[in-house]
Amino acid sequence: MTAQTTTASGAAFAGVLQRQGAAVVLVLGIAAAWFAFPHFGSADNLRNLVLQGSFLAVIALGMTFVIISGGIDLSVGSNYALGGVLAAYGAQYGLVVAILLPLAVCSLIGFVNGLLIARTGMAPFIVTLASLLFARGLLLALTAEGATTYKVDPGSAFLWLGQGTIFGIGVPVYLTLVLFALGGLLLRRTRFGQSVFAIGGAEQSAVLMGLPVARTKISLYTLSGALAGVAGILTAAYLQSGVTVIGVGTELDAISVVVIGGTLLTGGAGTIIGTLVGVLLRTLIQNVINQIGTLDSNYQTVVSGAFLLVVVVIQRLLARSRTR
Amino acid sequence: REETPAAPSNGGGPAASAQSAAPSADGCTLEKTGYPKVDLKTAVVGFSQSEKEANPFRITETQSIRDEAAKLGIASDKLLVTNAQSDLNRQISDIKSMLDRGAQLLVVAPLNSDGLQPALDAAKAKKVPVVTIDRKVTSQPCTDYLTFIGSNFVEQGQRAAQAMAKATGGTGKVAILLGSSGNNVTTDRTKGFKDELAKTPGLTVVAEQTGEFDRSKGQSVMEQLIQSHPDITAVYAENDEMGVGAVNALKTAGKSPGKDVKIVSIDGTRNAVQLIVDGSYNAVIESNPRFGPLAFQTLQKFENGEPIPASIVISDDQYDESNAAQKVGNSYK
Amino acid sequence: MTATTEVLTAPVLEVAGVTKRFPGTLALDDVSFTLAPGEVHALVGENGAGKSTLIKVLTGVYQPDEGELRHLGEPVTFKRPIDAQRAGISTIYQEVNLVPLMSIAGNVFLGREPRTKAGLVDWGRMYADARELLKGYGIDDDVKRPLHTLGVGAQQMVALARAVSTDAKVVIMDEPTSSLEPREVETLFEVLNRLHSEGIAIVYVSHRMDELYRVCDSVTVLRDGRVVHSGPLKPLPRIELVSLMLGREIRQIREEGVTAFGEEHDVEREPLLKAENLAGMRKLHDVSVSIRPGEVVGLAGLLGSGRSETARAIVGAFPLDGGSVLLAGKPLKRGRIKAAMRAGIALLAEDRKTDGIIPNLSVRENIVLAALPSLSPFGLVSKAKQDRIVKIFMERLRIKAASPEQKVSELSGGNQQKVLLARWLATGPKILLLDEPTRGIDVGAKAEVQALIDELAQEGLGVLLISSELEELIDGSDRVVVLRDGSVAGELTGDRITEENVLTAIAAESTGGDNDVHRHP
Amino acid sequence: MSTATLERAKVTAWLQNYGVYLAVVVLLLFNVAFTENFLSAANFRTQLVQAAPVCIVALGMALVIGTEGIDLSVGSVMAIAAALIPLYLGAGPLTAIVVAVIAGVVSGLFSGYLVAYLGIQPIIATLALLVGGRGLALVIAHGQLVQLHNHDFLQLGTGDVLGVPIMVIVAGVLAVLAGLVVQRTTFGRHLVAIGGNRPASTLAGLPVKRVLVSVYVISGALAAIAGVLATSRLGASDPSDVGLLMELSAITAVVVGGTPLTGGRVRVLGTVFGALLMQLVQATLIKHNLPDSTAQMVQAAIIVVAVYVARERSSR
Ligand SMILES: Nc1ncnc2c1ncn2[C@@H]1O[C@H](COP(=O)(O)OP(=O)(O)OP(=O)(O)O)[C@@H](O)[C@H]1O
Ligand SMILES: Nc1ncnc2c1ncn2[C@@H]1O[C@H](COP(=O)(O)OP(=O)(O)OP(=O)(O)O)[C@@H](O)[C@H]1O
Ligand SMILES: [Mg+2]
Ligand SMILES: [Mg+2]
Repeated sequence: MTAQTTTASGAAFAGVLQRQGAAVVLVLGIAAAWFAFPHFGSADNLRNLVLQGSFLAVIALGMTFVIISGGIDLSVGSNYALGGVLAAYGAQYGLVVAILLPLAVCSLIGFVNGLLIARTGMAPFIVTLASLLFARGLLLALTAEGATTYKVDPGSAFLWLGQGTIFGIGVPVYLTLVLFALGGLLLRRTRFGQSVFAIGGAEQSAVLMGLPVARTKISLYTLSGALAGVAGILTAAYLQSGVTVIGVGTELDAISVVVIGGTLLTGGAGTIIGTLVGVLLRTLIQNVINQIGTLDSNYQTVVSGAFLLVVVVIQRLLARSRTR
Repeated sequence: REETPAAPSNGGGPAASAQSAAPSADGCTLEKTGYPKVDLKTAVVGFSQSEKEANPFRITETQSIRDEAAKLGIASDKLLVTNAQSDLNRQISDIKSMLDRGAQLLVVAPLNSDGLQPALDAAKAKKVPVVTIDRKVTSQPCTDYLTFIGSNFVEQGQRAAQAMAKATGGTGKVAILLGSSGNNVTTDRTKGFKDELAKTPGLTVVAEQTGEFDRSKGQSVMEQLIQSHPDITAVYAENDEMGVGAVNALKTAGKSPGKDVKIVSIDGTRNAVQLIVDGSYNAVIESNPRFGPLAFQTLQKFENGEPIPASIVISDDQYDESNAAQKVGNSYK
Repeated sequence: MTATTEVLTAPVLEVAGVTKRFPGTLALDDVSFTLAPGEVHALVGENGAGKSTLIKVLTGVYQPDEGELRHLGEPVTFKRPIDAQRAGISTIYQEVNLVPLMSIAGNVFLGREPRTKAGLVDWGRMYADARELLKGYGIDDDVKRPLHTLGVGAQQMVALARAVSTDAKVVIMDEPTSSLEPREVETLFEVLNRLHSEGIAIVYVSHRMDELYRVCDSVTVLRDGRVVHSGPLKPLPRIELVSLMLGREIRQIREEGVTAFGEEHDVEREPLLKAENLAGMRKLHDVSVSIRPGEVVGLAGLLGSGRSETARAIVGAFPLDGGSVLLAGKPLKRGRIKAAMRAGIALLAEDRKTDGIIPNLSVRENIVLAALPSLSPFGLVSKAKQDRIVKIFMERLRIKAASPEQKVSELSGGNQQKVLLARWLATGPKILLLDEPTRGIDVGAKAEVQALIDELAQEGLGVLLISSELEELIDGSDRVVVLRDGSVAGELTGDRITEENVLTAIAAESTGGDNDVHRHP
Repeated sequence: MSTATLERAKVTAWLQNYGVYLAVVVLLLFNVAFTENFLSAANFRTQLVQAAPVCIVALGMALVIGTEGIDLSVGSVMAIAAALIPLYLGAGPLTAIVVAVIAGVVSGLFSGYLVAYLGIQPIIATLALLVGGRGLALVIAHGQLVQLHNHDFLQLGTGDVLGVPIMVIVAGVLAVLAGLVVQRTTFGRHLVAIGGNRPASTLAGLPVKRVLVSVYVISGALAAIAGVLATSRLGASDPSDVGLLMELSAITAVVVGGTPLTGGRVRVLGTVFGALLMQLVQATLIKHNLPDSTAQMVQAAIIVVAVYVARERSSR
């Protein structure tokens, strides 16, 4: 009996490691950085770290839902940039427009993604690749081929969303946490969330079990679009302007943090909290690279690539040892 | 993709540190800002680079900062260097992180003219002067940042148009190879060029397509344009790389660049200037990336209490048939 | 079950003159079918007769090309499965259709999770309800575990529990027993009884005659997409039913017992394959099996006793911690499926959907897949050689397909099974491991497959037969090895192979907790 | 009525199979009618030469996608190949090319190993190389573009044989080879089987891991070849820009060409035409001098329409 319990707890431990592999790496990484770099643990640095991560986190939240459903959304980067431009543009007409305009447009793009994917059976990869182009094209059209940058009036209340702080910590961080909490609730505690898992796990079965597959997919991509829009709004408020050059390649960042967080790209399994950990890990790595300071910028990308690989390989090996 | 098409841009001035600081009566002084005085020799200096050092401009720029710091005797652990890998949020975070690590003076090569406000605010809060190089930010000089050192992109475009008028003799059909969309450098160089070109009625723009500051894209686009507009007699490329790409395309199509089709571009890289010498190129408006000496000089003056003008615009050099052979050594690679 | 009393109410479900075409196939041809309230209605026919297609028309998966669907007398169109479910029609499809990565409880309540007042999913209640519900189906595993950790049979029970617990007025079951154990079948019948007494109408598809006569009131026979008979079942002699299904004269159908196995084989030689002390992954503890050339060895056991794992372990598809497999005295390298295959061992896996067919590929390509290297000199595919093989096996196994180029996923379940059997026979194996080879195969074809097994054994092949149908196992095997909880619990030879003996060996000492093997700590 | 639905099914099936070819023809006709100076040998030559690298990469991508995988690393592999060329050009063009292709093979081995033996999902395994690979190329090249002067090497990109550009010949030969591999070899049939159902293929005794690794190796090698050709055409090794976003172009070509991302099917000719279609679209947009914004939106629309027509019901 005792022998059994030990193996049982051993297996459970391996299970925790696998599911929380990224979290373990994160904790170890933070600890190491804390000791190695004198400035790492400073309040300013930590504040900076979480604030920087919050924009990507919001995008990755939507991506998590999409990936759990077995899909992928490549349009988030462009959509994010578009959201930022629209928010800055809308800020001329007041706070409400600054928030609702980008939300509406980005959600609409997500909605169309979802519609095409759910109703025509086209592959998400290619549909969202097309809307990546579309959203970027729209952004350029709105800004005279990128020549116009809309500025937010420095006195605008809108700026608080990006630049305000509560207890010294940036407003975007709080908003991100709130969104993640809601996201967790949505994924774990609603029928919608259960449908998402079911669609990702076995779409055909989900159809036969009478789940509203098409509707769920459409909602998912709309959600992802909307969250990219939210990230755009926060960024516009943070940067005080609708910067046209952001968001290039952000979709790949979002996908990698979601995967680092332990969500299966094949769908059917994943966690919101894992994504948060993934975002923090990525930010941590960038911060550490800065702290080291001597790394040639070309080496930095080699290191990021290698790091991504190491985390994924470790996770994979842990997962294997668990099923053994 | 984190490799945004490199935008070897701007900045400028003839080689080394020659400058023509626009003199200004009441510049920004240490007193005015109320910043503490620091000694450049012992201070912690931060340099935030915007993009990977993967093109001549960025390589030379970063190297120039490092070299000058070494020359001034700044210890290597006192010079903090970060690279934002073309990610604006990351550049803000980089700057904040350097401030956090005790940077007392900052040199920033902004990724974009807009959007660095949070980083500048952080520097202001810590009373750290910021010199922006190569690209101007749209914030308030002296309050948000100390000064901008670099060239005027609009003016570069204008001068390219003048060079074009000279090379073509004032008549011709012009194709423009634009830089990356959404980039301020592209916007300014296009605006300057077109406005100035309007003064020469004989020159008309027949096509403008983006070559994304990239040689191979420039080449591909040019190949297409040669087919659809065989009457093109001049090409304005918004950086040298695209210009060189256009030369390749023209050669492959059996035309002789520099003669049948005139080529003018901006940057001043060795490859382009050498092509002028070889006779396949017509003019290059220079953008000099060697900001190191000037940046540190400016900071030194500021700490000395001297007034610093809001922007230090460098009079760009220019290469054409008349001087390329002598000056090719000034170009950078 | 007693025949329903004449009720004057409208039929719960009715199709009139339904036609359904697929490219190259007329799957349903002017089919009419009526389901009276409270009756258990058998739907029978050969493989590919159109049973599953009819069911999918009833449940909104397919739209009929012609004809009408009526629910309680009212014409309806079910655009999607959910429409049918809303109308109180609940279905268990032929292939298990659940979400493997999701918890057992999650699967049972998917789409109708119990909610708290705040509208959030109430996990506590859901787990409790699921536990309670599943007890009635013989599943007392931890309902929080992912579904895929259950065996196929148990998954089928979960699907059943799900279907029945939806307050359905009609329950449709497409071959529910094909992956069930005798004991589970009993559980299923208990459930059926209960539903019946509650006045719920049931459509029941099965190829097992005994079951049909046990549970069904009426029958509709489909042949080649057409209804050839419809009426009460009990008055219809079994032989006549078979004759209706196959479309052959009664005379032609020899009624020689339920299976087509012949006499015992010559089994005196040395074992060709010896698997010794196999152990691994808490599923197998100590299993030793040997197979002689020309011998059919039956593997008996309860669900989860490790039969499939034993077969998989022999070919190297199941990770082992201990034990060895010897072929003709030479040890096989562990975990190398290809090596085992090259040595002449073939495994027909249990789950044809996930482990068998390559859905995108044609029937031809599926058949030649495993034999491809031997048919392809220098790695270049020879179509002529393929065609010969394909022709032989399509004829021999009577595979019903529009052409060899038809996608295998478009075949009926039973025909897919035959394609897989053909795949393995085409490799010319010395040892054939058959995990539920006749699952989902119709009576006619089943007899053929059984005769084939017999014939192969005569030719000197060693066969390991795993079957949930005891009759098949008992009639077909020269020797039966009984597994319990991943260990050999007994071995029966010759006359000792009787249903009673096998059941005794299976059940001995399994006083409760025999599902423990399912449980991962 | 039902005959009508059958007719429609036939039309759909026809479009599914021949949609790309039709689209290419339509676009050609459009250009002949509305684009100045379109009908000239030089113009067709330009289009074919420009399409060649994408086409070559897309062939490898199609094989990878056939196994239900994806290879995001192709652009970076091109960059690595480009970075290596100037280092070995001194030893002759052949050596340089061989070294570059070996680098592609090694990258492929690396991704293939991660996918086949460690079971890491293709998109993420190759994403790591996409991120790190270009960095590596830049490290090799010290971030510098290097002008090349070796005449023989430059011939690859600019020369021709019997009036056909060498690049086009290479792409054509590779396409024919790819077609033969897929249709006529056991390797090709194994590949689609693995993409169709991997566990079943494993149980059928197919050399699953070996096939997977080989597929990534082929993709890597083809990407390297494309990198060599692009470098030669440019007359310079430009690791920072060569092959940028190539993964997306190649995937688009493959999918537009009718190969589903769900694996189990490879359409080689479709892929070639997919690459041609995207090339023609771009050419048309440039020749009509549309601004970047419009060009991107039009491309998006064309991709959606082309894939809609060629789609098979699939979930991803
Ligand atoms: N999606 C499809 N596309 C093309 N043909 C199909 C499709 N589904 C079924 N068919 C064909 O329709 C016919 C009837 O198939 P169905 O699955 O209904 O048979 P079944 O009676 O359920 O057989 P089994 O007992 O083997 O399950 C078969 O010939 C089959 O090949
Ligand atoms: N780790 C595993 N990997 C792959 N397949 C597994 C694994 N564990 C169980 N299975 C599969 O689950 C199915 C059912 O296993 P179970 O424990 O019920 O064995 P069984 O005695 O063969 O029972 P039955 O075949 O009657 O369902 C088998 O097909 C088995 O191969
Ligand atoms: Mg069926
Ligand atoms: Mg089994």
